[in-house]
Amino acid sequence: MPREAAGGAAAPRDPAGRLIRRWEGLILVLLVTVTLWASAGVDGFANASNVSFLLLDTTEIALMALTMTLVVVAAEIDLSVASTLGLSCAVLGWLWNAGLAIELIMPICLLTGALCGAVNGVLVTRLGLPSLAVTIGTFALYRGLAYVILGDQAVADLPPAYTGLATQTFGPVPLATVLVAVLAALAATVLHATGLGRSIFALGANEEAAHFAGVRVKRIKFWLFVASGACAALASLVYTFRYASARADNGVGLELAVVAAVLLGGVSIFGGRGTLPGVLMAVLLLGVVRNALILADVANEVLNFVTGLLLVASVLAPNLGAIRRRRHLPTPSEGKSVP
Amino acid sequence: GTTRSDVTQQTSAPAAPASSAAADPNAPIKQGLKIAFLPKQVNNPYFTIADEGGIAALKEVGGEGKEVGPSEASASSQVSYINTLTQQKQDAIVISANDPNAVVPALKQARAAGIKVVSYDSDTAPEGRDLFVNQASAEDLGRTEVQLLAEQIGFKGKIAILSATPNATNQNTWIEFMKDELSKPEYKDMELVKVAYGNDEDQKSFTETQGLLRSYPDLAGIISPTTVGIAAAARYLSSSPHKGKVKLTGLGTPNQLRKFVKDGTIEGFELWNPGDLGYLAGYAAAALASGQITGAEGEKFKAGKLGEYTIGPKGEILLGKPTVFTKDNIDDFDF
Amino acid sequence: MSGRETGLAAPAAESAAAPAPPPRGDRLVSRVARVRELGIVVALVLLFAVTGAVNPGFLSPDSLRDILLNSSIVAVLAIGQTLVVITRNVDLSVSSVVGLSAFGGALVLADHPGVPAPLVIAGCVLLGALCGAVNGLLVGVAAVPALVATLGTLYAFRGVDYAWAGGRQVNAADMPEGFLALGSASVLGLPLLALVALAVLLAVGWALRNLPPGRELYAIGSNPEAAVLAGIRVRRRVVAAFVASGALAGLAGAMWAARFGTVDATVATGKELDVIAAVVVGGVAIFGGSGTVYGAVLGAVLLASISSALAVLRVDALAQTAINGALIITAIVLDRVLALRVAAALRRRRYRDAA
Amino acid sequence: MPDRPPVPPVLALHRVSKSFGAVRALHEVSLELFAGEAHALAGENGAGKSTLVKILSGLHRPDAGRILLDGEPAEFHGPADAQRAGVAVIYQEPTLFPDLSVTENIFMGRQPRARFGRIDRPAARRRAAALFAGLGVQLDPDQPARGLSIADQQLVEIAKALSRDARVLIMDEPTAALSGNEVARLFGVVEALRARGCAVLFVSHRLEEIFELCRRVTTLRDGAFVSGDLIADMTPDDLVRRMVGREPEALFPKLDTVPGQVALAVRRLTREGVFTDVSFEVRAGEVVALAGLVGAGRSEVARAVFGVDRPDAGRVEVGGRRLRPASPSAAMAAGLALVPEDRRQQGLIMDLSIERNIALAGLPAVRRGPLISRAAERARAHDWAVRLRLKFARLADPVGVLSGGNQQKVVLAKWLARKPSVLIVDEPTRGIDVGTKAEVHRLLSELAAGGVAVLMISSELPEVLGMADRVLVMHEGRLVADIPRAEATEESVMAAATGRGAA
Ligand SMILES: Nc1ncnc2c1ncn2[C@@H]1O[C@H](COP(=O)(O)OP(=O)(O)OP(=O)(O)O)[C@@H](O)[C@H]1O
Ligand SMILES: Nc1ncnc2c1ncn2[C@@H]1O[C@H](COP(=O)(O)OP(=O)(O)OP(=O)(O)O)[C@@H](O)[C@H]1O
Ligand SMILES: [Mg+2]
Ligand SMILES: [Mg+2]
Repeated sequence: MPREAAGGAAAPRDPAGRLIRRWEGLILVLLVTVTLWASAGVDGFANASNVSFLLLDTTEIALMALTMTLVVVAAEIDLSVASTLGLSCAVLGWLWNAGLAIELIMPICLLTGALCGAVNGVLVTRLGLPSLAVTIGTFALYRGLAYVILGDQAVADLPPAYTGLATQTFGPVPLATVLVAVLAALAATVLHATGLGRSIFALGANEEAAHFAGVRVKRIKFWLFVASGACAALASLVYTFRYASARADNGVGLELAVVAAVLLGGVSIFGGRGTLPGVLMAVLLLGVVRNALILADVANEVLNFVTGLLLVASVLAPNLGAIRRRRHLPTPSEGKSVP
Repeated sequence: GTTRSDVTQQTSAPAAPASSAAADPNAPIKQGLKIAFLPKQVNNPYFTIADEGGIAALKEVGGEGKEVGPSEASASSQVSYINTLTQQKQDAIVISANDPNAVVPALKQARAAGIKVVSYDSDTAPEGRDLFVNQASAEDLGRTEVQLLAEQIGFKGKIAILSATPNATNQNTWIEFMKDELSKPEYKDMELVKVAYGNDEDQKSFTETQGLLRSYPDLAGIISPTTVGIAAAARYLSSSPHKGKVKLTGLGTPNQLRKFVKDGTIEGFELWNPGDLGYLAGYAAAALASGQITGAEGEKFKAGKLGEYTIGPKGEILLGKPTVFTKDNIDDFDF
Repeated sequence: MSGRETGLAAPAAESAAAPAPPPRGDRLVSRVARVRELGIVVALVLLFAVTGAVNPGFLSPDSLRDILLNSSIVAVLAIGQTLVVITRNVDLSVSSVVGLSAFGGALVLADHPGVPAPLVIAGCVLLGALCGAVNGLLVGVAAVPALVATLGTLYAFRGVDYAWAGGRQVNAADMPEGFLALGSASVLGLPLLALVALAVLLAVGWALRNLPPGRELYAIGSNPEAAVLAGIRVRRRVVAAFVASGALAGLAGAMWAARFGTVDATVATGKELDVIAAVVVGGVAIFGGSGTVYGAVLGAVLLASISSALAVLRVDALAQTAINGALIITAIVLDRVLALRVAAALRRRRYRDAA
Repeated sequence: MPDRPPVPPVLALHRVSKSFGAVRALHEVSLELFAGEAHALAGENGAGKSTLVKILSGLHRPDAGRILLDGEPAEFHGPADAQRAGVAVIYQEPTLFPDLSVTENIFMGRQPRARFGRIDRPAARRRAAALFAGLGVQLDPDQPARGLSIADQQLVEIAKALSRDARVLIMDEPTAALSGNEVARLFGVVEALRARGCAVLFVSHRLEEIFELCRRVTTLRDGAFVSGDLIADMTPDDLVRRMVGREPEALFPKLDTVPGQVALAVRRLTREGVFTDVSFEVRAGEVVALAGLVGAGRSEVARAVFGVDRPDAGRVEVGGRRLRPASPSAAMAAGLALVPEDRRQQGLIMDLSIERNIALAGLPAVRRGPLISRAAERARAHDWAVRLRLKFARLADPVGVLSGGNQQKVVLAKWLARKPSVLIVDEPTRGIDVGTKAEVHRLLSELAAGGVAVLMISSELPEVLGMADRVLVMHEGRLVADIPRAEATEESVMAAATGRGAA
């Protein structure tokens, strides 16, 4: 939705773009402020073990948010990630019970996740279905399959070597966070410094024009969904080993947390805008706020409220500026709101 | 590679934590103990009552108790709370585990930091806690519920179970004992046709009850070993033609079910007193944190108004026999 | 959404002056347009036939009554959701609004037994409308994308609910009998709640079809730019759609309290996806502009019937979620394939006419 | 002005200006519409006609100047205000609701009511049928608008406007998609309205229509008022001169080249319902124009050749090798480039910076290892920005802030930077100011001279005649003529384009 440059020649730069950039700055400021406040004012916040708890707690959301960022920048959405995580957990538990070696099970889980993503991808790109509708369907389907596969069992006798790895820390930094950091660096490089990344931004902002420029829109979208599924499966491995428990209901409800983090990180739900550092900061911000508020014995209900407020504010803030500045009638393209 | 059989071999070695210090039965209860109750979920009336009991116990011994916890009953959210409680350097954590295994790594870290862990209501894996305050032996509960229902239906007919979530530990153990009890010859005319899951959600339990009666019109009785489930089932039955014909028993609180006992939907159900459960867990935690006990079998401690308790095998303390509530005695209870 | 939606245009054909008989293709189109709802009806009939054959108890009046009762709350929510989805928006916060209003209503009834039930119900509806207004202002006026706004309020409203409840649960025993009776009462053999849903359905369905504001909602979702050009007050209508959705969610909250009797802060958690699923299965296009409340309600009934049927057919409880998901996907895929076929047929027909 | 009617104009613009960012769409334009008079608005593409229409319809608000209603200043806050003032508008682009029926499309926002505020469907249906009967068209009022041809959509738009019984009827190229028959009927209806006292504003690129229908003409050039004349005092040539401002020949410097090998061959390409059996060749060094009326299917052919759309039959060969269908990336690999007609939707990504837009069509070229080299990206953009004399502040600015002509230059830069061997340009100069237009023409000529095969789609006849070595003419989705430069005249091309020429 290209907005008319309102300021004429005097303000040549796109105000919306600047605001987005400023919003990421704001997240950073907020993150630093909250962290400082918590370090000073909340007992038990600023020490190595709490920091590692905090980081560990954000691992799965961070992992899924990485690919979710790419998917949302491409103007799609994947609501099935948490169910994919659950399905992958179930597969892990099932195969483990069947006596397979864990080293073999892990790649199978990743494949399962990728397959889940591929199904979403095919439905979205080949049939042209809206991803919101598709992934609401697979959200139920994958979770249901998890129950079918593992039923009511909780598989807990997982190898200590691996469960230990999941909670292993180097100083305050958990091993899982190192994994997140490596993948985040990879994803950020892909999104912000490669041709593929440029193409993702392009097709998210204007699919038709990207198609005209030779961007393989469908192929890229398909692989983004596959990556999203694989990343959810990776998150499932961390989740399973971290809690030493493979169950069909692992990670219920995480999808909304992931989407919330991505949107809070300044990614436009209409695609074409957003940065990975912004999303990572948002994941951290939500983690820190949560951790600090719980430590400060603030009731659970306030947490939900704060999350919602942060989310709405993140989109409202730049919009309020735009509304104030709006001189023309809303051009119809501005009113276009795709759910 | 690492397979399941490798792991079972490894873990067959005893992993029980060696008590670091010897118990000093005469040690006084420390003043100003900070003890946190971490229920499966907050906003759940059963746990609200239990934790109030626990907090009252702490007050009696000059300590301070609080209730914290997630608003939805999931394993992962409990772990965050264990971690923060560890940071807050509580003296003890009293927990009812959503997933007996998922909380263990976090609990181990808490214990490594010198925090005593007592589980109540729903146990964790043994390596995660020092003590388990058992509301009633699983065997007792499972068997008595079958006995209760059998008497109501005259040892004859199809029965079903309406449980909580498919993964609920205590319910699943109880159900095992129910099945075992049912295999005895005196129940040869009774048939367990289905285990349904209401997920401890009121609405789901309600609809599941409907479904049971629809698919088994000749159902004679339902056992619902969960407070949410039995209340929902009672509500459905009381407004349906099956009222009084299909017998219902299980675990519930008197306040929730008083109405249905009086209107004849339920003849009798059982429960321990959740307030006492929390109260006992509070005392046990205080005794642990003060060094009176270490969790070894045979140690004794005093639990205020409930009297003296002895730690049983595997670090378990048994609260006592559950009470059976009928219309004759239900008005004597208020919880 | 490129210009393609406005139709693939054929070269202006001189032969159009020698007109091809339009009715045939048109009848095809309108027939297909109706098939969507017809499809659900067929699916419903099939479901009932098969399930009834296996277990005749499924067709008993009692059983049908239960299915109606089970679907009525989701049906009311689906009606509200349809109003929003038609305008090319979405309301994820409905479940939290239901929770909030159910708890609010139950609390008033429990603590102030003197307050008459109709007043409490009106209060629930008002509370819901208020929440809807918050959504509507965020989306319609502040131009926050609906998905973001209502995801935010999903959390926020639920937070308010938790804070308000503070761990409290209102039990059936705490509420007046008269109110609870509404939840299980029957009129002429039909459950009262189902009749409420039916009344809402008929009223909204009628208004959407026959009143100008109703048609304008379709216009907005069908082509927002053209809606502005046609002089429709787009913002006002979008806000109104959200308010209506909120009000219906409030009503659903009151229904919930009456039906289930036990109310705490977690009421209806996660229901939003069920509601959207019902709407999508009911043939309401997620990108707006088409679909009816009748379809959405049929979708809700179908989903409820599937659950009941799976229970009656003694399908493992654990497989139900998966089957539900598979059916949702099947429904939207079928819908899409159908639409593609029609588009292709139209293009070819025009080609033949032009030739 | 001669014989001005004594009453004030029904609707008038007084020194109205409107800018979109840096693009000055209208500058101090005045216009008066009188009751019972048909007024034409003429001007090149991008002259500001549609902007003027949108101001009159309340869709845009003028930056300066006034709107006068019956001589009184009025302010339109939105289309609804203008409609209440009795202004009915047919926009250049049909704006229908695809999901609603034709009848509903016509009456949306002001449906006839029965009791209880109900919409009176039978009445609406009757009125729609009557309107179509008046226009002499066969359209089912109950048919959904989705799937209507452009011509039918345009007819619905016309019916919509006529149904308003407006005091002022504004028509922005209503006839672009219509055949002579419908145009005659339309004119009949409009004539009747006019006779009843309705003021009419008519925009069209078909000069004969202007001369047939209108009494007065206002000419715009690059957003500025050029002149207002009585049609009776003018010849078509006068009007063209007023629109263009100078003699066409001066504008298009065509370099002579010797055509080489066949670079692009299109064989029996068909896309059902859009175009049929299209075959032609373009040689290296040749500029071939593809002419035809709007909607003749020229852009569709270009899209299919480039692989944006999948053809139903036929093949495309580049340099003798068959191209994989429906794959723009394959076409690009074979050396094809397409400058699409709609730069806002198809050519550019408005939120992306100038340099990234230019790099998008040639990402491999700006790569160093797996990563994009920002330096290479900027260098590529900078080279072409200089060559095309792009006016910009910074290359990192979003392309959306550029003026229309400069945006078009960015699209050209994006594709020229690939150094294509076959260049398809679709309306390359649409919305471009006169100076830039000459630059683009010079560039195309130079490219052809350098051996590039150029296929140029253009609606501007002078551009076609000035630039092309050969003119292919399309009519109703078929290629109907192949006219060499020597024989290409306005008459021969128009005759073929309207289907009256030799096949
Ligand atoms: N919404 C807009 N934002 C920015 N620029 C615009 C907008 N609408 C029009 N313009 C620009 O204003 C100028 C005038 O456009 P307008 O549509 O009025 O031309 P026109 O005379 O109608 O042309 P045509 O004959 O092609 O229809 C053009 O340069 C165009 O690019
Ligand atoms: N993206 C699209 N979606 C739907 N219809 C389209 C699209 N592009 C073109 N059309 C329609 O297809 C028909 C052929 O159009 P095309 O653009 O090929 O004609 P043209 O001869 O190039 O005319 P123009 O001068 O408008 O470019 C037209 O009626 C046009 O409106
Ligand atoms: Mg125009
Ligand atoms: Mg074209």
